[in-house]
Amino acid sequence: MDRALRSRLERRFGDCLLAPVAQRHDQTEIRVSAGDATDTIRALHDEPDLHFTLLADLAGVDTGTHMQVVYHLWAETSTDWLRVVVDGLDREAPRCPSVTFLWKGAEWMEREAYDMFGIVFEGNRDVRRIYLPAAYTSFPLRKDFHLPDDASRSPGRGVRPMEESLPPRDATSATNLRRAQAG
Amino acid sequence: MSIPETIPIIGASWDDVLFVLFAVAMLGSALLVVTLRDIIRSGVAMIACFAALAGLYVLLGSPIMAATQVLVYIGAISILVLFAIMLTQTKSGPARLVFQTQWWAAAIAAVLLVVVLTAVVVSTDWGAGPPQESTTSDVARLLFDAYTLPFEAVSVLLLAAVIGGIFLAKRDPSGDEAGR
Amino acid sequence: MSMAVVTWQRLNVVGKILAIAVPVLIALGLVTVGVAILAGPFAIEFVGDNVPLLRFVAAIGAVLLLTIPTAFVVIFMELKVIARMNLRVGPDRVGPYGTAMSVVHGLKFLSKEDFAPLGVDLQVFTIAPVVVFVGSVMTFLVIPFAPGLFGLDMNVGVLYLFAMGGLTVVGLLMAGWASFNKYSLLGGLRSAAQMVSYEIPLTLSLVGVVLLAGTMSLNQMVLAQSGSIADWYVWQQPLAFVIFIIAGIAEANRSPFDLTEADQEIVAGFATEYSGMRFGFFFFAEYVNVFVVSALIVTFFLGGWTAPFDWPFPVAVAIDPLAWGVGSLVAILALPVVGTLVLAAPFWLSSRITTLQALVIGFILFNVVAIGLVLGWAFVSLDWVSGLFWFFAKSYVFVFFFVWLRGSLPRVRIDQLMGFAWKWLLPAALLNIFVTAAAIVIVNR
Amino acid sequence: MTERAHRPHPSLDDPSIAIEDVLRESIVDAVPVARTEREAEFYTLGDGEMLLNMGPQHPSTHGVLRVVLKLDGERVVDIDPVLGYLHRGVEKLCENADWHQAICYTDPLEYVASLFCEWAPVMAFEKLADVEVPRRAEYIRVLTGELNRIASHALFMGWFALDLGGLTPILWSFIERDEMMDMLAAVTGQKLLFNYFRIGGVNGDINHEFMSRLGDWMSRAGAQIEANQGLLNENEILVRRARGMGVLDGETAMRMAVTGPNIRASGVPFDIRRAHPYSVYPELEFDIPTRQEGDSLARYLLRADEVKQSLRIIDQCLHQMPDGPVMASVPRLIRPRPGRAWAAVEGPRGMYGTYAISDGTDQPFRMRIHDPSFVHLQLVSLLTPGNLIADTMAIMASLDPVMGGVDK
Repeated sequence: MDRALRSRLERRFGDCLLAPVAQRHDQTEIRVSAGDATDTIRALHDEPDLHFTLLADLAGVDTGTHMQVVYHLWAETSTDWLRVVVDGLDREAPRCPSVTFLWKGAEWMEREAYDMFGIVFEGNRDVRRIYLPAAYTSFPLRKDFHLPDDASRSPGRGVRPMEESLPPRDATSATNLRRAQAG
Repeated sequence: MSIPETIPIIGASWDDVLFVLFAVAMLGSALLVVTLRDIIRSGVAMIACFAALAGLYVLLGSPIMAATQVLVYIGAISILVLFAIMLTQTKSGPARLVFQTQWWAAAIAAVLLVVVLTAVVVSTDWGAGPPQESTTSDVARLLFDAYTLPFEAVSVLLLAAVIGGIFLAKRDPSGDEAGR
Repeated sequence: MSMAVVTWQRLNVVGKILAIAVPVLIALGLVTVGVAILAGPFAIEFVGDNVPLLRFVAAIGAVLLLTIPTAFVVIFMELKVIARMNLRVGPDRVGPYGTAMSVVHGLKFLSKEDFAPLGVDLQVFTIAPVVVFVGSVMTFLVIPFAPGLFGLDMNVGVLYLFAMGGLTVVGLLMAGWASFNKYSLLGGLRSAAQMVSYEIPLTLSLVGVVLLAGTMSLNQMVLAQSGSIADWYVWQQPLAFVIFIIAGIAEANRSPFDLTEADQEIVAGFATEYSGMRFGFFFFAEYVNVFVVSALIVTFFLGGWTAPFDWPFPVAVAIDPLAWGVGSLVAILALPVVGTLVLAAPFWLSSRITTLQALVIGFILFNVVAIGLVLGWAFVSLDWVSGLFWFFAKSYVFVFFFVWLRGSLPRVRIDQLMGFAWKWLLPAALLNIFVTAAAIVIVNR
Repeated sequence: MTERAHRPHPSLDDPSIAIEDVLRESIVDAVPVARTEREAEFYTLGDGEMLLNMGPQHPSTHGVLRVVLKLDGERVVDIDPVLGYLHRGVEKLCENADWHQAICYTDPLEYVASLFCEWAPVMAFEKLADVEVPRRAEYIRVLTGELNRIASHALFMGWFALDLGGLTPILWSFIERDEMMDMLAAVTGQKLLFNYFRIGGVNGDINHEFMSRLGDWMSRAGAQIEANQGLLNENEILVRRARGMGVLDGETAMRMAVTGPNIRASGVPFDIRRAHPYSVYPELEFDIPTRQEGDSLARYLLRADEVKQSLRIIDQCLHQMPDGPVMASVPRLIRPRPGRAWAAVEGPRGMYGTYAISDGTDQPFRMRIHDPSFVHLQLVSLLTPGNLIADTMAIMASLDPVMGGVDK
């Protein structure tokens, strides 16, 4: 735990932190709102006594009530990983400023967060789905997306929804079903 | 019993028959070159035309001309023509030639060509003797003895053409990364 | 009637086959003899009067047939040698040591569906492999395999070779265009650019040899090098030798210059859309080309079929069985039996082998010995056999060299390839011509 | 009933579609409707440019990557990688498994170096559950991990040569790698996906077979690796094709969030083993090799240097390894108190990280997996434009992406 980093962070960002600086093991965590995110991260990257030059990770999180974007940063000036949580994004239309102006390499990570959570990153010029097909409509890592065969959480508990669309028992192949539907 | 000099029923000699075959192949493929709608097929027909011409050279007793014909015209020139067509034509563009845009100019040129060719054919003395075997050394002797000056003049002309081609094709040096 | 049916039904399978085959064979034999008696004199006369024509036809047939085993051997070498270099085993199931693997490859191509994708230009697509195959097979026609064993002794043989080499490019370009695939198109364009560029140093590097030999006939060139190893042109034309090898590899589209089918870049180049026997033709042509380039290196620079030292043969071993008398002939007839028994004896004496096995081993050994003796006799007393031996021995050294290169080198890039041809090989070839011509003038003065 | 489902050509289904139409459709490059600014820019073709689709079935895309190349002749103008052909939704699967089960889902992410894929989540979970790992287990983790790093780098060198057209090195390096895989199989029980690291230690102590194989291999490893590299490092063609290709400077590398050998080849000595020490790496003595050139050749040679350092580490591990248990006492079913933890390890490709959130239940609430291949693949579109198609392979191979990790 890097106590000096904690005091530095409190001194610098004291008024825009949503929660007190949390420290556990080798990690220091700060929470900011989406409006302060750009300034905070730019300051963390640029200011010489912070100088968090390396973006270790960018993750989206769905807490069930709102969305978060979590950055993990590394700096030579500290022995801790710095975790920046951009908190309180609206679940219906999550929007977050992009950090691609600092780390161009965040582009794909932001695309992935969009693909999985639907978080739109403003300033990223290539926010489109990265893994899933373009015609896909849902965001699978959201908490209200249940796997089709997840019996314990599915709305139709105990029923495997994928089986419902199968043809009646006397039909032997999907072809017959199609033919029956057509004629 | 050796094979007769002439074909038994028709009475024509083998050479003549071969000549007619090659000539028909050559003229036919030449016609295909100008009538086919697909430009690549035209190119292939052109190669067939050159090949038939090489066959005619063999019949005339000049294998060196035939080999050179195949080497230069099929192996190099046709390839470059096809190469250029493939480079400039994209599959998304019009795949077929647009004909009949300058038909009157073409007609005039064709008529002129016919007149010139007729004049040449009529005025030439065709009473040449039987074809002679021309060997490599004969050709070489002619090239480096009697025709040295024209030969060198042609080479200078080709050199100039090459340099001119490079000059025209060369891009702006600032935007040119091909030289790396 | 019923007797015949009953007799027929009593026969077993072998008997039935024999019962049909023997009369047919006898009838065929009679017909053959009759035809030979009736038409034989005319045939002999015809052959005697038309030797050049028939020789030409036979040569073309032999060339076409010869390409098949050649390609099989080269493919097998490629499979096995590269496997050994990769510390693998390679093919080892089909035939002894996997030798029939390439034959099976050929059968596989034959049995595959002849498939043409949607959108190809079908006529051009179909002709292209044929053009490539013809281009590489026709080069066989002028290669002198042994004294007197060549298809055609052309006085413009060198020109003919390169003309046929140029024909290959046409086929590749046609394949690349007709396939309706961008990879194929890139492959075709690459092959055209590469082969047109490398043809120039390849041709120019031979000018020195032509100047030295004073002829363009391949047969005459080999004759000019006959003697011992010191007479080979490789000592007088070392630079041309190196240029010819490098340009020849590029001309045969072999690694490290196999850009036309660089699978890491453009999948299979011009051959991407080909399957079945159409692809087989490309495949065949490629390996025939490998052999042709090796054979040409040997012909131009390493004395062709001539032996590397002053060869005292052919030694005339006078064998005239008619003069030996009846006793000797009977002895010869008995030789197989005696030889088999003698060779089986040591195995029979060893306790672990049964009599039958010993006899089989003895028989095989006798055959090996007999074939070896016959080949040895042919080698010392027939000059074309020893010529063939030396020619193939030298050629396959270079085939091995090509395979070795493929096993050890990465591929060059297209601009490096072109730059190498135009900036290094072409000036070197021109320098070689200049030096050779100057040397000839000085020596002759 | 016996009639088989036969799918005729679409034009036969619908008489209004003529074959000509189908052909015309396939002639014109199917350009999707642009969704973003970047996509619109990419799919706008300039004069003489064409699109070339490469993959997902292509010999040199390291699995099932698909890239769309915008070409001007053979020169690459722009490149757009398309991912997702191997996407399995591992993060979602982990959220539906309990803490122990989640580890084995991460294992096949990067099948070339799977120990590192399990190391990062294991470390994160240990932080969440406040588990103290025995020192012997830490040494074993370092030992097996470095062995796996060498195995991964050996394979990289073979792939690199293969993508440049050399056939032999890949098979030689597979032989080399196979020896290490056999050793790891002796101790972990599996040859590819080890599933060896557990929360609180490792799955079993190293055994005699492992030690005897390792001792045998260590006695000749240095010379053997040198010999294998002799085939490549002194190869003029390989050096000429790799030198000056895809130059990445240190500043850009930082901005592209590059880690691992790729950033060290650009002159930035960033290595998590030193930059943010974990496990017993502070007690071990090793160097962090860097190179200044930042080109494909540097990335290749740097991995060769790293192999030597890994051999040093293995040697020290064998000498310093203490006795003791290899597993802390961790219950079968753990419920870490609510919290968040991030752990990162230095793998053969760069930083493997795991960000885990616990809500106090027996399943991860959210588990984020950071894979270096995913980040590094972005570099392809930065480094390749302006080069030839062949160089695309040289550059992509030198970045060493593994599609299992990229597509999660």
